[in-house]
Amino acid sequence: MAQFMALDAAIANTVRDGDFVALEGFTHLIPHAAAHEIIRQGRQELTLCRMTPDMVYDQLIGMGCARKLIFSYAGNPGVGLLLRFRDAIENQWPRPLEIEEHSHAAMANAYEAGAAGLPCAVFRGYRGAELADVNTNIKSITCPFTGENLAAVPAINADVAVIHGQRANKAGDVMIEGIIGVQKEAVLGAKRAVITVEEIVDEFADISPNAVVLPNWTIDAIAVVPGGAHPSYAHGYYSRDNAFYKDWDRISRDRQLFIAWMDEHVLKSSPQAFRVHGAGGK
Amino acid sequence: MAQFMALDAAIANTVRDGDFVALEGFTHLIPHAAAHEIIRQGRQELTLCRMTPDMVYDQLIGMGCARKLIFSYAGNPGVGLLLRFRDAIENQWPRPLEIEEHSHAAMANAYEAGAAGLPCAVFRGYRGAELADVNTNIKSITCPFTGENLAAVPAINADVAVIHGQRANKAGDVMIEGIIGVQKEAVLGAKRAVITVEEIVDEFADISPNAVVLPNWTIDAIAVVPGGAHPSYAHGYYSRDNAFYKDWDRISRDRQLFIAWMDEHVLKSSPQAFRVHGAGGK
Amino acid sequence: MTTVTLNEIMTVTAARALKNSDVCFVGIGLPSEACNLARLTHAPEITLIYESGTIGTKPNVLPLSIGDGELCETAVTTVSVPEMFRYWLQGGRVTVGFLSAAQLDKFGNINTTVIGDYHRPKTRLPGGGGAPEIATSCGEIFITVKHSRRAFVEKLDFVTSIGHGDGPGHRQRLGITTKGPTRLVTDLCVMQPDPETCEFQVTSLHAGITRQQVIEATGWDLKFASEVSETPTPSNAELDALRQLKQRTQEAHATA
Amino acid sequence: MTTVTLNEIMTVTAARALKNSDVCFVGIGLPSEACNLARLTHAPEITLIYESGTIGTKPNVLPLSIGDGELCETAVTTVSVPEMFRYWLQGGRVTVGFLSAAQLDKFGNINTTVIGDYHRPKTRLPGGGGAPEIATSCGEIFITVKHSRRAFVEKLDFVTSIGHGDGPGHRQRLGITTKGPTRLVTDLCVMQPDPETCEFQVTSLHAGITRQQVIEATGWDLKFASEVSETPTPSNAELDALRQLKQRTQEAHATA
Repeated sequence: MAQFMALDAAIANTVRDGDFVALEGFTHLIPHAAAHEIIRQGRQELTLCRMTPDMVYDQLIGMGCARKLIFSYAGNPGVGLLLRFRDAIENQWPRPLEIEEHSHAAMANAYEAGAAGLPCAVFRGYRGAELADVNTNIKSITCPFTGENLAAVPAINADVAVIHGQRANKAGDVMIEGIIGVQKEAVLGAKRAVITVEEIVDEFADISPNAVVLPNWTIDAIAVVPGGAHPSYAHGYYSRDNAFYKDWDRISRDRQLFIAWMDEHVLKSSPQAFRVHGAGGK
Repeated sequence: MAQFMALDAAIANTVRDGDFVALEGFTHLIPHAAAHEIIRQGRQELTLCRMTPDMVYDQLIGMGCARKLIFSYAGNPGVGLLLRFRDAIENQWPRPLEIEEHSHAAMANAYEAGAAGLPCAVFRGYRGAELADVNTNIKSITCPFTGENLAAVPAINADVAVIHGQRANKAGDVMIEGIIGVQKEAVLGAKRAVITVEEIVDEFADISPNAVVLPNWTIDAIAVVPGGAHPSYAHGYYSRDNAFYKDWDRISRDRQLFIAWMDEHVLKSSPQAFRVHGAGGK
Repeated sequence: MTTVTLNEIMTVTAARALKNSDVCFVGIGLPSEACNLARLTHAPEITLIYESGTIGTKPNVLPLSIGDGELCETAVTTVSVPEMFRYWLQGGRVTVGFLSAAQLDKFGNINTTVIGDYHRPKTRLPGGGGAPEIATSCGEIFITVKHSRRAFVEKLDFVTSIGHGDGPGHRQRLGITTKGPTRLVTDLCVMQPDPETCEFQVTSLHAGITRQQVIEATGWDLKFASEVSETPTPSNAELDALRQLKQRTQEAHATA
Repeated sequence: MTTVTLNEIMTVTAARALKNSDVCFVGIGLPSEACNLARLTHAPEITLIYESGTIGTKPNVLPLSIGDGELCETAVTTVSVPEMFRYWLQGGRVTVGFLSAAQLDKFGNINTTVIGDYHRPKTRLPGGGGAPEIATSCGEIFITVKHSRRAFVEKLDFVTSIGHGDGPGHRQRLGITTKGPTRLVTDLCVMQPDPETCEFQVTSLHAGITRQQVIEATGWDLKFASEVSETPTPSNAELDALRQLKQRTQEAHATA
């Protein structure tokens, strides 16, 4: 049952060294504040999972928190490559990073299967794609009716799912809307779930009956962190800080510059910093 | 691309003798008006598919339109058995009815697989259930990662999906909300789709970005039929006519009474009749 | 307060089996009545799920169908039916499935499909609906059925959904990891499976009911637990809540 | 109107390949520019889909990422990413997939994964994202890439997504029923696959571009169609629309 708590307590209570952690968000609602808190708390040996690891995963990897990355697109979208990730892969800096690489379709299906309690996802995929040759977690299965050969990948069931949502009600149910990605699946497939939100409201008034709402009994900890997705965005609250994503290319290009930036903006900062980030938005 | 047309034209243009037809709706938004039009147009030899065939399928079966029924629960919920369906199964009246029977989980997954373009659905089901012994379309598949034995059923891809929605916009996109059942999956999995709606609006103002909207290019024909779901209901428009569902037990109990009722309320009636039904609601 | 009926004892007793922390997949009819009574009395925070996709619903009157509008209007959220069966039921999120039955046997296997032969039935019943996977995916299963020799049979005409199968180990052999039926509440008694044999045995009798009455209403060789208590009596508050719920429901469904 | 650049010809030519009735799965970068230009000019009814889940989106500026807020705000509907990949892409609802590439070969196979060995890469690229299944599930594939010997290679370092594989019949042997790459637009020319060999050959040259220039910018033994035309010149209306779009985009992304 969801407990409201401060971000540092929420992370301390749910994310452990060595955990399989999915901080999800598909461009939208990326849990930057929560990721920074994980870095501040010095979590180590994490297996990180995300379809679209971007800046925040670059930071986790560059700070040495991750042992392994499961992913399908590791770039800074519209800007270029993910330079701390590259440095880890190409030069093992600051430490070697094991990877398990999939296509988006595979990971989306794997999260879906995780939420659905299935051991694997079955889909039509990877035909002619060389990833199937380098990733032993890509197998196949035969349709018992048509004989068609389909791809199969293991379901994703994280130890902890970390997402950012727009708002919680007082009962601790959380609503997300807009580009919803695979967040619902990440939460429902995980053992534990931590959600940061922009605000708490008395109740969700006048929302669609089919709005994406995670009931309080599917969540472990909720932390109110206004602006907690910045420089990503929160639909209805603030816009994506595209200029900052572009600037990340400069900051992350140099190890020393990266370390200095992280020191100032993350290690010496606090969960409250995101109130400022948030106010910098729309 | 969706064309707006009168209900009789919509049915005449899309539903043919011998078709595999899914008139879907899970208690809510059941397309009664469209079903009545199918009966009026004398369609024959249909394979009817629905998770919860209720009154309207009782009518189609009792009028001899159906050759086969694919289903998972054939009852008048909260009232009792489906008496025309029973008469067809037990006494072949007015004609024999072939059945393919599943569980809800199997059909929900099969509709999902149909929308997803897969040949079959894979799920954890039918364990210890005798349906697997009498339905040859229930097979199994082995997870290549865990060795777990999972159930598989063929995907549902109807020739025509028929559903009722709350409203279309002028571009021909259709929105449904409330208990949404498997309607989206039925439409996306079908070759053709006919949708009756309560009304046309200029545009969907202020709806959630994640509202269930079927884009116009997924639909063939839209007919405006206010009250078209009665005695089922349309969330936001009118309530379920539970008294009528109870009365159906009486009407359907006797072949002659059933025939007389259908003659008066369906065969000698017109698509416009539902305006009256609709007005009788909330 | 008028005399308490056996049906009322059945519903109140079934309701008492549910906890505030339960996530309950609700079958229509007797289960729906019991689950909503629990919510209106001792378990206000219970999460009720109907297979129509409504999660955390709080209807003011009992729904006639599993998809009445009020279920959606009062729900925390309403999801599609594929999502309901995949993420919520199969996903292992449901602690209790609450079922009824046309026929059941001493192992809590259930038939709601046919009376007679499947291919040439004497009576064609509605079928399983959600039951086959409710019976295997929920943490445990409660069953509530009115006692009669027609319903409580030695051998089912058809196994719609599994209880304890043919006894100890059957569920496990099928790869099922959940408990199965743990409680059966009728209008005469409460039964629970013997931990050794998995066979339902009477653990409490409703007020005024004799062992002989239950034996006569049961189609199998009925066992009694070593200690058989009297089913606790419904409280006035429970009876009030139940009667008001049924009164509201009757009025609501009498007209369109 | 200033001089038309080759990049502008490339974008306008790529845009012209799209029809009003297309449902187009849009890759980020050059494809996004071409697809939105088509929508703002000759194909106002085109349905643009981004893998973030936005269907029928009409952004006023080009998104930087595939999930910028405006994509959702202007969409007909926004679905979850599993639904996007299952119902819309795998469901066969998409007529055209529009991709770019870091490397491609003469059969339209694409690499966006690594330069060098996969396990010890010289340059680790972002990876396939949606491309492996876009390449097989969409009715046909358009590709737009800037011409260079680094990009147009004889042999890919890694096959991220299949084009025509190793030539005729390869897709069919893999059970793929869609057409694969049918058009490649660069900043020098337009290429289409030879119906016999499936090998991309030049079918039109942009204004002022010689065969030799294209040959020099191509890493494989380049073929020309029997008739090579000049790529039709962008109209003023197209150039206006493109330049305004890029101007609006630049201003929008310069600040938060």
